[in-house]
Amino acid sequence: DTTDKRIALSNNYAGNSWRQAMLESWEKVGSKAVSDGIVAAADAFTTSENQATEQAAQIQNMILQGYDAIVINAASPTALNGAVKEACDAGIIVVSFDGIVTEPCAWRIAVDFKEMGRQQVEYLASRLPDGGNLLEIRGLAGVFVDDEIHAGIEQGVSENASFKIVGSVHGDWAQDVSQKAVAGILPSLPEIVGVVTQGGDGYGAAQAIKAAGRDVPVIVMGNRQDEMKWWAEARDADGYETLSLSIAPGVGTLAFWVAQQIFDGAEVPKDLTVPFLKVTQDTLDETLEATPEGSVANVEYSQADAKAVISDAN
Amino acid sequence: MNGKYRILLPVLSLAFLLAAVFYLQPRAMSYFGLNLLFNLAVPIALATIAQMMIMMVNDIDLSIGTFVSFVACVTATFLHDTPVLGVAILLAAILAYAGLGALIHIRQLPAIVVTLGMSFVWGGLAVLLLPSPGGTAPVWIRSLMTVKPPLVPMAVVACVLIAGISHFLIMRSSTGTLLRAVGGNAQAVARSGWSVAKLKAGAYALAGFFGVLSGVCLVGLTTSADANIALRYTLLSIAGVILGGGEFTGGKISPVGAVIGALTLALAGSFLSFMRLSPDWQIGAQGAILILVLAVRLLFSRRNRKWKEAAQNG
Amino acid sequence: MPRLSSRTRIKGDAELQQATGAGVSAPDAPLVALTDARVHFGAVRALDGVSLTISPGECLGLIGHNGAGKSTAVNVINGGLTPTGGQVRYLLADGRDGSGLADAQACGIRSVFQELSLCPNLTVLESLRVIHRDLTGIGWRKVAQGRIAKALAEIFPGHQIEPGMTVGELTLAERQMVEIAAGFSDGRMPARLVILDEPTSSLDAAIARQLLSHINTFCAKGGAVIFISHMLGEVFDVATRIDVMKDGRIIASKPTSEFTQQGLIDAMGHVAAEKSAARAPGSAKTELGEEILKTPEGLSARKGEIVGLAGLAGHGQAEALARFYMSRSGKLGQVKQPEVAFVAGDRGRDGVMPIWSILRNLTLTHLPSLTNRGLVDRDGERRLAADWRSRIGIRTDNMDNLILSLSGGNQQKVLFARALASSAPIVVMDDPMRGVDVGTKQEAYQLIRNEAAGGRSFLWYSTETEEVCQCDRVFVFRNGRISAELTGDNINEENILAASFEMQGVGT
Amino acid sequence: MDKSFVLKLTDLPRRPWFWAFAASVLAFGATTYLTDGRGGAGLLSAALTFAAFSAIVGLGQMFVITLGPGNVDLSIPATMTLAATLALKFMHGETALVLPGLGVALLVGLGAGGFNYALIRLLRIPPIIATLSASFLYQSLAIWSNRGLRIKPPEVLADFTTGSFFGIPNMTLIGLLIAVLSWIVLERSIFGRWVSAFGQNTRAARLSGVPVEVVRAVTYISSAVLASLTGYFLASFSGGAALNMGAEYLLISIAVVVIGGSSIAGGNSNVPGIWGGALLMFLIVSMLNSYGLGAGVRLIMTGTIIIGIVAAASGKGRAV
Ligand SMILES: Nc1ncnc2c1ncn2[C@@H]1O[C@H](COP(=O)(O)OP(=O)(O)OP(=O)(O)O)[C@@H](O)[C@H]1O
Ligand SMILES: Nc1ncnc2c1ncn2[C@@H]1O[C@H](COP(=O)(O)OP(=O)(O)OP(=O)(O)O)[C@@H](O)[C@H]1O
Ligand SMILES: [Mg+2]
Ligand SMILES: [Mg+2]
Repeated sequence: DTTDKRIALSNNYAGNSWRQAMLESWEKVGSKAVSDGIVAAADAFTTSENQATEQAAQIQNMILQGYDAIVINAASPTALNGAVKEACDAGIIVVSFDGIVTEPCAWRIAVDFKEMGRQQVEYLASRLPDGGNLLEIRGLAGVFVDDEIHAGIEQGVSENASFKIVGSVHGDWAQDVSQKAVAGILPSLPEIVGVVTQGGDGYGAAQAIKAAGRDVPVIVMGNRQDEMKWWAEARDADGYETLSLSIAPGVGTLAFWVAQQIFDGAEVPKDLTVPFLKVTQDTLDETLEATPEGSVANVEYSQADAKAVISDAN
Repeated sequence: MNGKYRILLPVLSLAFLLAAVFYLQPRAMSYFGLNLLFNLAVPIALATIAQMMIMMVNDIDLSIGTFVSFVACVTATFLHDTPVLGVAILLAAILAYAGLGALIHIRQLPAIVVTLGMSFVWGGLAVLLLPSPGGTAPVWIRSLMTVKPPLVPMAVVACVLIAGISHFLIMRSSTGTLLRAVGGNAQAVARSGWSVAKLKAGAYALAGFFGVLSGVCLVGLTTSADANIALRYTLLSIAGVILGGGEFTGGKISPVGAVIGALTLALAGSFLSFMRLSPDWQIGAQGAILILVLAVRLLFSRRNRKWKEAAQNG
Repeated sequence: MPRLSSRTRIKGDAELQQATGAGVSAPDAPLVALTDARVHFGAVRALDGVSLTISPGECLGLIGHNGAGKSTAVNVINGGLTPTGGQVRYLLADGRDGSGLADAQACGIRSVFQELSLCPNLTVLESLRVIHRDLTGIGWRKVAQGRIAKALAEIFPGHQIEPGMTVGELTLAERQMVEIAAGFSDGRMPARLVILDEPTSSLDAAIARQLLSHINTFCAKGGAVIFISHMLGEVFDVATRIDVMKDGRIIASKPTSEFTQQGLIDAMGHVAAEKSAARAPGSAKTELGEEILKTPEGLSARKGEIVGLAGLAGHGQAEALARFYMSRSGKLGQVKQPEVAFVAGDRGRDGVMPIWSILRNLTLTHLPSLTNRGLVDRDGERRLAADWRSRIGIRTDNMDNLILSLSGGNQQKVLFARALASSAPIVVMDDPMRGVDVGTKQEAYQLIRNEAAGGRSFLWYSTETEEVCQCDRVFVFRNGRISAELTGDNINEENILAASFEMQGVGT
Repeated sequence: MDKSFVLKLTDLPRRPWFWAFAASVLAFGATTYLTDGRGGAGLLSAALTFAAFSAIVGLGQMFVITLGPGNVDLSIPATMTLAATLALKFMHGETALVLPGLGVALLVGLGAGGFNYALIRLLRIPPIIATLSASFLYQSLAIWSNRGLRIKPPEVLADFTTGSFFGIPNMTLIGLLIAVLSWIVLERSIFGRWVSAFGQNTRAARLSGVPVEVVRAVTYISSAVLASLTGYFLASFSGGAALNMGAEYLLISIAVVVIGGSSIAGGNSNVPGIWGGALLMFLIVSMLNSYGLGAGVRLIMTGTIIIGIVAAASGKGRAV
């Protein structure tokens, strides 16, 4: 019985559409669970700046507030370990997702970011057997996800020797920053056949490449609605083909149900993996249909989904 | 504002916020609770003292946040793996700070620009050290930060120590008096035969020293580091000095006030957590509470208004 | 009050011409010897071959017009400025010769600068730490407190300054007192030569008197003083020898007894303006127009009237002026037709725009009237500045030079021109003659009288009784309030003093 | 060639803006050197476009910084985001609403600037903290109003912002126009004098009849309005407003002001230098990216170059 359990979401950043979709999914699923009497509370907390120190303080406050479980999307995989340990010591269940924490006492719902990077190159190899030059758009320097996806891309390139990364810029996962960075490096680049990305930056890259008067190469997208819309238009115009992949913001709701299941007495292993959300040429139209304008492709999880994920892992 | 009011106001704001927090969350009123409320304020207090050293000589340091991040990265890597090398790097960083102070004075450079430039440099060095979050806190600092003294929690003891030592150093000692004199009227100090370049280098070195302490303490709390871990400290530290009754020019600073200002800022965050606002407004509320706390100063300055100030403000 | 006549001996002007560089007769070995010192700032020859010596027991009065080079000479003597040519030598306590700032300090040379040089954020006792290098270690505060308290009590008996007070909260006069006391205070190396650059400019008469008598005792005990002032009476009172400077040179150097005041003024190079005939109060009154200002605390003035604010320094005169000024300015509508203009006394704090040229500093207040749709008429601006430069005699070769390259007195003239160039019917002056030389003062008085005759009203706060006595009406302040309003023949030193001190019981 | 011209040439390095432009030219040369001159035109056009955004916000920041120590507008990114979000939401992609949308953006700027000023004036909060706190409020407003959804700009507006006129990007033209206007205001108008007087000695300015509060209000409002304008154009340029769209303009706006040679001590501003600084900030990153340097090295070099330029340009101030 979990009716008296209180669950809190500790979120470190709210400044983009992905995080907003995540908060919305949480709100939807959480408030439903509360009104259904499954849990007593599902409150969301957001720090004003994307900072591990601030999030650590936030977690400490949650301990004081007496939450039974804390679901975390962490600013740093390790810098919160001190606070997470304190929470565990206070008998609190800690479940991390997307930005996971390495502290052993916490559960992790991980996305294989490295695999995400590798699959991009794999896809390009299937599309462009002759290989060619690639442009890489990275995220924010010094952040765990950026490093993981980058490592995956490197691995992909080493597996497919016909590809070569000729340029790399940091787009901070933002369309305007990527657009600027790509516009700055393009003039010095030879012809490129593909752009590997980290999500939230494909549209900006496309804009910059178009502005430079070059043919638009295969840009791997990151599930943003504007990217997919651009892709659909380009497909209708001249049969443009690509792949889009990213983690679904709704994975937060999976973490919510996992926490609930742990209270319910389910045997949950510490490490769970969720697949990332992939949009292909075939699923483009239906995904686009289901995504609100300006938002991100999303799936929300139910209690049943969570049970399935847990039993798969066991 | 004259000397008496300068310290009274921060004390009152802190007391008021503390009362509000205790009211909202009585559990905070314990050894354990106080420690959770304040332990992450210790590195902020140290960074605020560092910023205060710079503001004392009429400059401002926009790089303190990245500097503390850099120190944190060094602490979690070199200081842990090869302590001797780690200590040498940190000493060199303090020397670099001293050098900057001298350079700024001798070449008459605007400190805000030089430190802005340095913020890129420290940030770059941090990214080179730890491209991805990680590292491990040296055991001694971890145990120092988690020590449980009798009666009063470590966080409170540390803050009192920081305030006391820096007060003695800056407000009571003869060297501190000279350093403040540089902020009050550098020309007069030079006329009396002192080398202002040396004094400024000294103030900057002190800033570097407290910045190093801040980074080391931070890693002690978080157990690991990343390149972006303390970026927020730049603005927090400036706000802390001002909240503590310091001013941007004229060498008017108060170390005790600065520590209290840092604590107030940390407490404001907790206060908001305990209010359980909607996530949409959580960020805005941080701004609102800063405005509120600072607006209280008005009551005091009104009462203590002289025409000098009237002329300044019209 | 020092009376000139008691000391003045009438001598022929011819005697003044025998200018010599070195001291007339040095009783002991000189503390400082300046030989042929030259300081050039670009084209400006601030010092153009100055030689002087000063020996124990001497009080050297240094006078000269604004920009004559007095302050520069001080900076050379105290080691702060290395001359571009010539030599400075100090006689160290151990008999050696020395040079440079460190040796100057070791020799016991102390300076009180023209521009205040305390740190406003420090307390009075902490200020001493900046000057006295030996104040270190445990208990330094006690020592510093003892030294400054002793010096203050010795020089300014009856003062109200606590060593724990913050300098920024003291009045201008109190700050000046602290600086002077610090200059004379005990230290590891006792003060042997104290240089005072216009120390009395912001002190009221009574306190200035205390200082003068302290200088006399100090010199009698074997100390040496260099005393710079534009108040010739003071110089005559304390100096044993007077050096007259003009355009970077010493043009006369003789024992005080051999000078006359008129002779000095002539030597300084000004056309001696005869002390203007006293105003006939009766006739002046009739010319005055209707009352154009009245403040809540009781200040009032009529069109064309010169109203003086008197009383001891720091008794609320400056505040009353500022309050009045603030209430009548600052709105956008008052920009083109200002109701009131301001002449600052504390230049650095209230007047000067430090990174601007003389030109821009001068035109600031009047500029809105020289604009067309918000754009500045730059030729008109130049004409205005050129006009005022010649009217008020600003000593510079180019109005595009930085304002800070002017001597203190010339900066003050620029501030005068700034206010008078505007069309404001009321001009507020906060002790505007601070640091202005005698000749210029006479020109300024004339200017003010002409403007008043033209219908402008003046509110004039001055620490000089003699200036206040030139006004049509005088309000005497005590403890922030008006204690007396004097008009006509009632305006005289006795009445002003009576109203300043009444019930205060500190007759000094 | 007369003597005065020669004199002027040798005088150039003493102009505060000279070093920013010189360094920009070097960075441009170094980047195109990599491709043996190919892509020069493309790089120049990209630099001119993106520098325009930095230049416009930089001009606003410059007005504020000229007011003297402690004056800086930290709310620029949030104001950009809020203005862009509200304007794009209002226009909802409809061509007819392009101009009213601009009006909405400008109103947001007016409101934000006015609010910033009110905090500074009425509550006496130091500007750095007032604008920082206000920026949190604007950020919340932007989140609340649109929850981070990216709405597309009207087609015409998108085309205009990405288009060019006789080979010069439209954004560059707008940026230059605003720069020229700012130059006239600062160098030739009475308001410019007042801003400079305020920055040097506020008290003395007040006592000389300068309406200091009007000056301060107008300055903070201009900064916010220019930020809103930039937000409006930038969102249209990059295909929609995002919650984090202004983030990088915080440091950039300050950096271009100081690299451009404006004295941070206040009272001395420098319009041409803003464009120099803006071009440099773009070209440095392009150059370092093109040479394939990692993020760490890139940051270190950016910092070193900023310090280097300021050190080179420093010297005793000249009379103005
Ligand atoms: N730093 C400087 N740069 C350029 N010129 C200077 C500088 N300092 C002084 N001068 C010039 O040197 C000359 C002498 O100045 P100084 O301050 O010594 O005059 P003074 O006799 O003390 O005048 P006052 O009575 O007005 O104080 C003046 O013409 C002044 O303009
Ligand atoms: N012949 C003269 N021509 C012009 N002005 C003169 C002449 N003689 C003296 N003065 C001015 O008159 C004033 C007399 O100075 P002094 O300080 O001796 O007067 P005082 O009444 O004793 O002043 P205080 O009350 O400040 O001691 C000075 O301001 C001096 O500049
Ligand atoms: Mg002088
Ligand atoms: Mg006198």
